[in-house]
Amino acid sequence: MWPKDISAYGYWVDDTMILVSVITVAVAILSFVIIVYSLIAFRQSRNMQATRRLGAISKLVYLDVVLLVLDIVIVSFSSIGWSHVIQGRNELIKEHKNYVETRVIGRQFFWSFVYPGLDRKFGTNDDFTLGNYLVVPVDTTVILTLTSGDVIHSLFIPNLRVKYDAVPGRETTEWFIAKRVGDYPITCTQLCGSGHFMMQARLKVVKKDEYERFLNNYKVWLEEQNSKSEYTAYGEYNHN
Amino acid sequence: MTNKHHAHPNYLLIWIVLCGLTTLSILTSVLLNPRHHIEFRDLAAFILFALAGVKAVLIALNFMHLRFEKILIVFAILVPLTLLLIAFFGFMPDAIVTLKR
Amino acid sequence: MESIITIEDMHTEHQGFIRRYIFSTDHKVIAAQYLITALIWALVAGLLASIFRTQLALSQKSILTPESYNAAVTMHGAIMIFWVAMPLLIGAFANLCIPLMVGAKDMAFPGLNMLSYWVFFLSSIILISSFFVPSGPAPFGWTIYPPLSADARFTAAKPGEILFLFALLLEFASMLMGGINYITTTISLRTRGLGMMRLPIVVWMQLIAALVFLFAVTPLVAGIGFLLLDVIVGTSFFRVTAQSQGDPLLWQHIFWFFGHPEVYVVLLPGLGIIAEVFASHTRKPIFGYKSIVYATIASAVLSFVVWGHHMFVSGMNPSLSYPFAVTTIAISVPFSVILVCLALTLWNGSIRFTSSFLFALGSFAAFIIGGLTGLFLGSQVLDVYLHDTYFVIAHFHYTIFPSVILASFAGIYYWFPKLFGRTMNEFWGKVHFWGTFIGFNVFAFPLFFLGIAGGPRRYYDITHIDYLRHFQWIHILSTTGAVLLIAFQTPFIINFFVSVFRGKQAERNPWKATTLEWLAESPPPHRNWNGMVPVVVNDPYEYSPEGEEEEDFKPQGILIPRDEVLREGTNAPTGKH
Amino acid sequence: MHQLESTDTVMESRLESQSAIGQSAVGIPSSKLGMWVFLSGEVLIFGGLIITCVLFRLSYPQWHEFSGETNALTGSINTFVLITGSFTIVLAHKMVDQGNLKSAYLYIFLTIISGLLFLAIKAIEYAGEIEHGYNFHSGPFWAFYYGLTGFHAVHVFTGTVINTVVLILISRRKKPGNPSSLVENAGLFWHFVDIVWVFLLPLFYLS
Repeated sequence: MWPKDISAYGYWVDDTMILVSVITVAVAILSFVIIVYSLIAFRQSRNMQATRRLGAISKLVYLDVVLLVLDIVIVSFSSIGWSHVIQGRNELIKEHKNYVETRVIGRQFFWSFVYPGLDRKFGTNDDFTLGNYLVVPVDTTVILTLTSGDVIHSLFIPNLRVKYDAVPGRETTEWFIAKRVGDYPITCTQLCGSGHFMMQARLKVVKKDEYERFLNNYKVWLEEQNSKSEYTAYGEYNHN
Repeated sequence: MTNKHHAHPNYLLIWIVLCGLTTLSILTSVLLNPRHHIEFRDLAAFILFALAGVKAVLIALNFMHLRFEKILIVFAILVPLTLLLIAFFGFMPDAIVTLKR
Repeated sequence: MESIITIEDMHTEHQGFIRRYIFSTDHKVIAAQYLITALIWALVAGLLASIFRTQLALSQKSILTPESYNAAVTMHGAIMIFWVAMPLLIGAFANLCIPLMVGAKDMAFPGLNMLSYWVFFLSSIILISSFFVPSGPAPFGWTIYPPLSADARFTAAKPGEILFLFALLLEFASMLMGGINYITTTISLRTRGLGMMRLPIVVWMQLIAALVFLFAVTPLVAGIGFLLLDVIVGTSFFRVTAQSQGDPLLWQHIFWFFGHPEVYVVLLPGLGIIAEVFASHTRKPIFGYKSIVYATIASAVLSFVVWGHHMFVSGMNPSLSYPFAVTTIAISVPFSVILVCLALTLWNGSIRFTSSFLFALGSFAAFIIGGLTGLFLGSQVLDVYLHDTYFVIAHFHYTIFPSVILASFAGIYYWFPKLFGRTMNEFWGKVHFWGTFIGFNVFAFPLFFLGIAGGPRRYYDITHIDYLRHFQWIHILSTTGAVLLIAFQTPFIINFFVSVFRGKQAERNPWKATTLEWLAESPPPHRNWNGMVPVVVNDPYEYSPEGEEEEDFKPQGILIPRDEVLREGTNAPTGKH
Repeated sequence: MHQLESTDTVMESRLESQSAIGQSAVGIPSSKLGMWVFLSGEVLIFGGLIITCVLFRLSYPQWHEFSGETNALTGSINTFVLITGSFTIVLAHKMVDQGNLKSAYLYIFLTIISGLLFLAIKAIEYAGEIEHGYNFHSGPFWAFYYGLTGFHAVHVFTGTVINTVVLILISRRKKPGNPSSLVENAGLFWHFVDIVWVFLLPLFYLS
């Protein structure tokens, strides 16, 4: 149903989704069974005189409530785990030294991805910017630093189960570890104007050595990419 | 029809106290003026807002007769103040962390 | 003094047409005015929805441009929340129910009540006028997120936006006037013997909704003031410019500090209507009156500390998001209590399937789905993925639509006698219900799957996105449902107006219900009680009491001539019982 | 005292013309209750404005340099004016309760004067600041300054109008309630405006 999970932490989302769905559906079915049964059993033609006592039904209701509470517990525990993953960002970055960072700037209506170049430092003159084209190495911690040039945008990568807003005037960070090489969609999910629905980009997950080649000379690399794929990415020149 | 709602406190006294507090706060802002000695900036702000709070409470309790009203009406003021507190501490972690400030 | 009051009652009857039906201070007339205005707005917003859904389904033909699509989406949301839900539940039903059910002659401040309607009418006029300004109505979503909404560089529709914001302010002002009336009336105009714990559920819900609205909307009024300054004067409270640094997130905080309680403002009165209809149509007392009341209060209190769950991915400080997730999940407990109590009210009842009961039941069933899917969005884990996708759309349509539209229909069929003195046609009512209910589910349920597939909301077209291209059928299916839903409102409209003029005359108590309003004539005269006084002797829902032969219900109150009551002295009923 | 309360409740509640039993269920006259509900809303409006302002202040360490620019003199004078206005209106209420309407008129009149005086001083102050070239666009401090003090000035104006209407009503002896509760409610609004100013003074002028 939903896009394939390629992230190291996407299982959080998928497992919670399945678990919560199962229990929620159970609660729903139980409730609807109770309701429909009472509609049939206690319609006026069958049950002329209403009585205030409840009887055995209360047990079923306990079951219903128990399931709901279970659901709540699971949801909040998964939230604990997830907030550890999100807030443990800094520790996690400390533990794998070799992360790559990319700056993301949202504008009406395209994404600019700023790469630090080989020296892995921003503000040096080997930085370069690609429009609507995010290239990341596989099995590596990738940190995206998002900001916006005009209005609020939201960077959504369905396969990585990550989504974060790019807010003008502040820098928000998002991170992930992509587990498999490939070519994936990126969309904007925060209404940003009339071209909102056109604000699409591509995520390209490549092998580590290929990522080095890309940083080394991205123009050549783009040429061969564009010759291979139907999707043509265009580069911008160093803007600093 | 002369129906007393409640006892009327000594309003003149309250008024004098309020004027005194106002004078005090003006003196504070003159003596601890942050433009001259920056180190007193937060202290001065604290004193001034504390004085303002005292004045507000005096007015509310005496002039607005909250001392004599039923608990229901006291809640009509306490609830919004609580909500303001919640809102303030809910907004704070975001509002004071932005770039270029 | 008594003499003064009675004289006042006598000579209110011979007034001119204008005074009685247009600029009337009678709460029932004002309720009818609110009702009809809100239904017209609902029709407008529904037609808007069917237009842009058609655009979504037939993505090749361009019925709307992307700009007008955004404007249509924005107007649909804003109208449905502020110009349909609020006037229907807070305007119409609170105006109709509260004075009758607490046994008062009218609202505490009838003049303010009339003013409230006419301010609302003015705001409607202003909003309509924003459709006809050159650049069209506001296009930035009903949440009005700056900087898109705050900055002239990004907003094509500046006059439309300014008109929209002013209309919004006026609407809030009118609803606040109403709210002051409802709170004061419920607290201080209760008749003798009617302690707070004997109020009908719907009055409780409307009182709490009015309080929540009062406390939630006022910060937003301040926020809209700032936003208007940004838009008109060009300050930067929420804008980010080279010179000065506003804070876009501050608006989201202020907005959602209002926005989440607002959900309960439009939700609780609907649940109250469901409760009334359930009790009178199952001939049983509401199960767990006290627990429903306390759960409602708890959810109202909690609703002020959950706003952050709308901002999990908005760049909000991550340390805030876990507390908000926990409070959000916690708030589902009182609601599950309320729903379980309502479900148990059906058990061992003797159920009458009138169209108003059908609507209440449909509302109840649909709201269960809405509430349960809320659990998905309450957890940060899933919300990060599902945020701003069609899952959210489906979720809140499953909560708002039942509690506003379906519950209001239930209320209309139920209280129609008290409004117009006639009853509506049952057969067409049932046709209307089945069409509406099926149409709604066909429209809303598929959207859950589009959301799980990661389809972002407010997209003009999804066929050019490769991972969504195969899900176009969902849009087509759901558009079919929406059109069905709109089409099946025609029997209601015809039924409504025919019944107003030539419906069957209704007696005082057509449903054999207990609460006070059924003691009055239908429709009640101008000051409701014809010089009598309703005095409360029973709890609100004394249906099928043990050892009761001739009637299966005990009315909550009895009518006593006023001078008798006043002779007994003036011991006011306290809140405690 | 308690005896007094209860009889007072009776006197008041005779006026509840909308209640079927002619009296308030909780002993608080509806007019006063409605006024307080309205005020609790107002608390949140001004409170929202003020906490937003404080949040901006916390993120601008150099705020005091701006607030030094405002005219602390007129601000302080206005504080005294408003406090005196509250004092006179509450005395008017006391006089009405004691049936001494003549001096009640005088005190309400003084309150109206204080309101007008406040607005006059405020106008002079604005004129001065605009002369110095400060307007809405001169940064967030000035936006907040004009926004909040302006909104407050609107309230002062409204309060003055209300007081005038009350004066006319009770002096013409056409009372749509008893004059005491009329004056009391007008006074409640006026005191609220006063309290708001008490907080605006340190926020914009002193610190």
